[in-house]
Amino acid sequence: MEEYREEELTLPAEPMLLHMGPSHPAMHGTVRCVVKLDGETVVGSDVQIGYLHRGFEKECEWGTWTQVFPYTDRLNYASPLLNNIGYALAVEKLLGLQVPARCQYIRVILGELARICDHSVCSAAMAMELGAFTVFLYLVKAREWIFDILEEVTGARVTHAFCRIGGLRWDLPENFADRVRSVLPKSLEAIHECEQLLLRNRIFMDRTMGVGTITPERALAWGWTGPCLRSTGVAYDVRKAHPYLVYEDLDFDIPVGSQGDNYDRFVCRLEEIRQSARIVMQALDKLPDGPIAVPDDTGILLPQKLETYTTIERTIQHFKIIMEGIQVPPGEVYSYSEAANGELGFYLVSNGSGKPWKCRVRPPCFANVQALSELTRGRLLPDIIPTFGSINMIGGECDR
Amino acid sequence: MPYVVKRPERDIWEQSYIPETVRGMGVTLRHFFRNVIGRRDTVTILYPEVQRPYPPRFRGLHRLTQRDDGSPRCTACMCCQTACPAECIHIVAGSYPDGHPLAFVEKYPAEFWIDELRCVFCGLCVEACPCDAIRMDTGLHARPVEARPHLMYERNLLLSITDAKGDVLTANPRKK
Amino acid sequence: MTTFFVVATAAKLVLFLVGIITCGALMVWVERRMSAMIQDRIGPVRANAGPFRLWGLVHIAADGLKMMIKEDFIPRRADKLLHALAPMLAIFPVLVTFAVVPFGPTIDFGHLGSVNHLGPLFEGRWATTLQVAQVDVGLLFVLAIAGTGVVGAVIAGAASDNRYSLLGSLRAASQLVSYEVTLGLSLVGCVLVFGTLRLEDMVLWQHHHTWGVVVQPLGFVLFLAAAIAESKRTPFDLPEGESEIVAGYFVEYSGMKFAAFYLGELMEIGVLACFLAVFFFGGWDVPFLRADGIHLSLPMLGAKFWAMPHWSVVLLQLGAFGLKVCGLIFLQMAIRWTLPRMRYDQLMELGWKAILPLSLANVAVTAVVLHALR
Amino acid sequence: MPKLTIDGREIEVEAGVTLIEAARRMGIKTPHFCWHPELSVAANCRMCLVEIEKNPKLQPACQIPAAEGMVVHTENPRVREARRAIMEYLLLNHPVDCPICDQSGECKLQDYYMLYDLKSSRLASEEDKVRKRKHVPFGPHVVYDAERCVMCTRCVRFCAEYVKDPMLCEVHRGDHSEIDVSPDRTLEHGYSLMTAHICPVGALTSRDFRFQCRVWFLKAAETICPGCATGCSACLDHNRGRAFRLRPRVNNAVNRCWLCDDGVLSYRFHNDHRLCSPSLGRGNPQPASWEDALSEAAAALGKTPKAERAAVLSAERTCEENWALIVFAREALGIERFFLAARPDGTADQRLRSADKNPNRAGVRLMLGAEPEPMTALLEAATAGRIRAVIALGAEASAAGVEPSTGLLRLGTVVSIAERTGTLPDAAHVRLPCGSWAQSAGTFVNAKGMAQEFGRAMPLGDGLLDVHEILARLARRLDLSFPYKTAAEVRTAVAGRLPEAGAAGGAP
Repeated sequence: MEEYREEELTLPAEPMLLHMGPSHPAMHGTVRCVVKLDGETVVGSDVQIGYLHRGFEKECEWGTWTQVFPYTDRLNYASPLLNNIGYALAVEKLLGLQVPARCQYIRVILGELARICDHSVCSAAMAMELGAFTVFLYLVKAREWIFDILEEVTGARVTHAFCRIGGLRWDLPENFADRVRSVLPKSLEAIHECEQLLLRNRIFMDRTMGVGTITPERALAWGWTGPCLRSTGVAYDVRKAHPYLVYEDLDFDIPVGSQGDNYDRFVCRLEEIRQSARIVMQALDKLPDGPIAVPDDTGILLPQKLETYTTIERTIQHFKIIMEGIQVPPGEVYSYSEAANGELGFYLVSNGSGKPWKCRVRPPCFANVQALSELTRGRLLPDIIPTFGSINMIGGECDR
Repeated sequence: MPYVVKRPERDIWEQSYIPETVRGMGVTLRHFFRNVIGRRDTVTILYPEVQRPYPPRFRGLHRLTQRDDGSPRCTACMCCQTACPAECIHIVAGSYPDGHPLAFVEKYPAEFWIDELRCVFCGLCVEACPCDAIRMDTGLHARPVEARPHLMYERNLLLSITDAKGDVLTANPRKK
Repeated sequence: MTTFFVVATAAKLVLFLVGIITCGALMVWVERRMSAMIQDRIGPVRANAGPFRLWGLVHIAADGLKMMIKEDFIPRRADKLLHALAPMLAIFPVLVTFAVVPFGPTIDFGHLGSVNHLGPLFEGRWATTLQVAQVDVGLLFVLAIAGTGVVGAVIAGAASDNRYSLLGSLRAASQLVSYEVTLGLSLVGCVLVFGTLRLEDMVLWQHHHTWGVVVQPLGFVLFLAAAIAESKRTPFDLPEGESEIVAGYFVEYSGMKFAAFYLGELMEIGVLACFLAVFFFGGWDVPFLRADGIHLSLPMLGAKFWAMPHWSVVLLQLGAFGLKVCGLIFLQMAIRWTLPRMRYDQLMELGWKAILPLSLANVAVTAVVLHALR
Repeated sequence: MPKLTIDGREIEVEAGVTLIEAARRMGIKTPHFCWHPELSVAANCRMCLVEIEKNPKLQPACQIPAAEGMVVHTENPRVREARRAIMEYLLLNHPVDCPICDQSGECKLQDYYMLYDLKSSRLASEEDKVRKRKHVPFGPHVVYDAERCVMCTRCVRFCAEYVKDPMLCEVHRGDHSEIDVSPDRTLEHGYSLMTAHICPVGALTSRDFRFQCRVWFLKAAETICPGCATGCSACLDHNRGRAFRLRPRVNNAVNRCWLCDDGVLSYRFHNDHRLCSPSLGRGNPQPASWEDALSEAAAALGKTPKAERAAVLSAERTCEENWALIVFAREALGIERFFLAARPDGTADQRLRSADKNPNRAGVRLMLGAEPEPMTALLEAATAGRIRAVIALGAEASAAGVEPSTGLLRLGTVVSIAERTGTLPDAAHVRLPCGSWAQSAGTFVNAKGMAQEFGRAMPLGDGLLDVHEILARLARRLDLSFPYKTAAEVRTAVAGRLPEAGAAGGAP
């Protein structure tokens, strides 16, 4: 008998190239994944981002410091308030400004509500892509209730443009605390139902456990942050590691994973929702009275409306800020905060004019998405879907 | 303090599919029967028939406020045009002729265009107005129209839009 | 072959065809409404009949109209003949397998009003079974025809000139072929117990003894799983795999061709519900109801008997069958809206490593028990 | 040479230099309203108060001459507090006018409020403010708003000292004081817009510029005023392709820091009566493509015998453009007769205004190396039939005693290169639009013989071409040679023929 080698016995077959995206049901956030398939096994994948690039950084240089806020809304559009806060903190750091306590608490509350929204919608999308459409709608429903509150506070459901440098657009509406106290448990209940539907379901476990696994070392090497990094067991959270606003005064824990797989990422997000709810409740209890913005005499914020209408002094101030923008002293700053996907950094350079001379964003999911290719190599085509979902790529933030 | 999230054991309960499927169906069917019989938990609304009330702060379509005599409160100071990040506002200033009852304010918007299609509804124009002349408290959102020009809102149209309560005036106490 | 036989068969055929196609369309509505109710939504209510909303039922007509006037798109490099043929091949087995479903007892138009004491089966001149075709090897016929369902899916995927379609059809082929085996094997237990391959006789056996689900509980679960896999629905909807391979083998279909796939899938649920009812839930059997009336024999109450005329018995039994089918359709849909989707390799593992051995074991145990009992 | 210390740094200045000037030389900007480097010192605004050591009271920096050993503080808390107080006083009766005031954006009250005050009003009610006259027309070009006036008297001093016509004065006292024109006079002395220009607040505003555009939208570009042969240095303010005003730019050799009314308004040369696309046909011009227009021009010029061709140079256009036409006419078309088109003369005075209203008559002479023939000569030649085809630069052509258009109509071919309508383009068969002076770069030689170079203030609009580009394309169509491809090449060629560059203007 002649000896045959394995290769000679099988039919020669070329790997199939499959373009997933940019318009593909699971490639939300507009991304393209060029997958090389051997059967359904992913031999290699090329994740191509940039379909949502709209020149955020250049746009910022065009507008005044305040005009950047609407743009930041469109970074991570699942949790715009966190971007608002991140940017406001960066400019305030450059200005050397400390906002009043009430403003800090409100920012924490709204930020954590936004985080709940973001984690809900991310988990929802991931579940939907695994075919659990009901879970998607339950989680979106949970988010919807919170959106109602945010709309009442900010005047818009998604594009809030609510933060201002040195303060906020408005104070909280009167019944805010009661609304949150009644809505949050409802949302958590919906989230609990989703957990019942998925967490111990074998199909879900099979699809997510051991899939998209990454070691803490690799995750750190890729520059991962946020829930994705924490799912590998690294308890790095900017809110704990480098506390900002009033996170130091609030009691919360960091959920971490153990395996760094899709399951851990999913569960970490759901756990973080609980922690965020905890933060919100505490902050509501501690919410102090007082101004929500730095005083008018700092010349940072647009002055009180009534005074603007009736006195020349505030009219002048109003005009100067509108005409020239806030006068930020020359210098540069890197400021970072914990956004929904991880560390959201703003690197700002001011040349003393009313506009940012340079505004660079360090979007958390840009670093996270890089690893997608590594996470899916050698896995099956369907594994791309939950892995991509659990990384939570947000095009607006990643492509800027 | 960091804590490690739970990962369920994989024993016969999970591995046999059926108990968890039944439990899941318990959740879904509970919703089903609650919605079919009696208590409706639906969060969606039948939109045009049922309208969700917008909160007072809702940023809707713009309006221009009026003085007591019906003239535009706007003085064409261009602050909103300056503050608008979408560059959707276009104003041409005019001056009241001598002898006009409003000649003391000198200036008014001869043309005032808002391209509601370009608008991003950020509200910066409202904040930028030093006269409380432009507002977004109409409680209206940009509805679909048949042609682009229909959403190019012009001065008189903007002046005629009222706020959610039907008022065309402002909170600006200045009579002048 | 009497004239009556020809007329009766033709009538049954027409009734049945109209019935199942309506049923398929209705199921679109059921599916949408039900998912809406599960997910706290309202569901489709926009198509109205004048002032009447009719719970969104008009949507069926609207959908049909839309499908008909929609562009029938064929990709440039697709095989036009096969592309057109595939939807027909996909819907054909569903329609044909319906033919052997015994959806009611034998009805004798000569004795509609009489109360019969003689036995369950009429052999009169005006009698006919409520089944389109009585096939001696009914079960084998069902399995054989159901087995051809894969052809439509495979051809559709291959003819579309789309890599997603191709992946979908490959998945469909392997999935359907794999579960075909289990589908048959899980029923072998039933065959052993019932001792027949004729579907109407299987129902009769259950009518006289007890329901299949009682004697074959494992067989029921296995058959249900295999059946859902056969109808390519969540959690086994890999050939379509919405979020992975877009729509799988019918990604390049539109208009009525798409409707054929879609309706075929939904009607398949109906067929499977019928078979589930026939094999495991006594078909048209109503507990305690015999051909002459209700025989209630409960241990504490003693035996009681209420006589009923033939027509009412038949009507009750027809109604029972319908109710069972509806219930089983509901069950399948509830599963679909509860579970996530499996992965291709997990599906295969489940099929070959779990369901197949279990069904073999089921056959062996059934055989041993039957032998012991004999 | 006194030596003094300002804010911890030493400086030595010549005797008589005031503290504000000394500080300015060190880069320290002292806030001020009434002080103006070209006007006498009034020291009435008190904004420039500084602390001089060993001096019990704060002193106005604009008035105190630097003295040996002085130690001056311009930014210490005491000074700042004084400035804050001044601002509070100045704003006390100031109307809430920023929305309707043209000055906002370049208003010193706004600047200094942000720098030194930033406090709320302490006035109980707006109704308590002193009411004064508003929008009083002082003259054809200037309106006055007494409520906005800070009584710095810059305008009064300007009229008295520069124009030597003291027609403005202060009236009333205290809170009620305001500026007024002498009875039976109006503010029209040829430099009235300079009063609006030097007004640090919105009290005097230009009627021409009022409400046209908010100043913060304007982009400024350095240029030379095209209004007359003086060639004042100026800044052109423009936005979105439209020019809005000229402002004087400091040039001590020519205009110091002033501009006449006609000069300020000469931005209109850019806006008005522009030709936007090539057009064909005399009397009833039809728009045409550049292709057609150039072909038509080339054909018309080409078919006329060399001896019957002539070129018209323009005193409105730059040396470079004229030079390009001269080269094109001589070398390509073989033209030997050159005529000069120019705007008619106007009034002159002892200050800035020249009678010659053309910015570059001297430059054309230099370029040609000879005196070009006047328009009357062209008209005569045309009537006599000696000249049949003309290629003409510039829009306006006046000729003493003759109506130029009738004469021009006798010409068989007129190809006009101009930025706007006028005598020449109106009589032309082919109109080739070029950029206005603001859209071109080049050199003007003024009446004193100073060559002043200026850059392109505004981008060349759509459908327009530079003159040298038009000529190059024409030459290509005629299969003739034209040596210049870029503006830089023309510039180099011209540079040798120009006198020493005039003292270039400093910052505005």
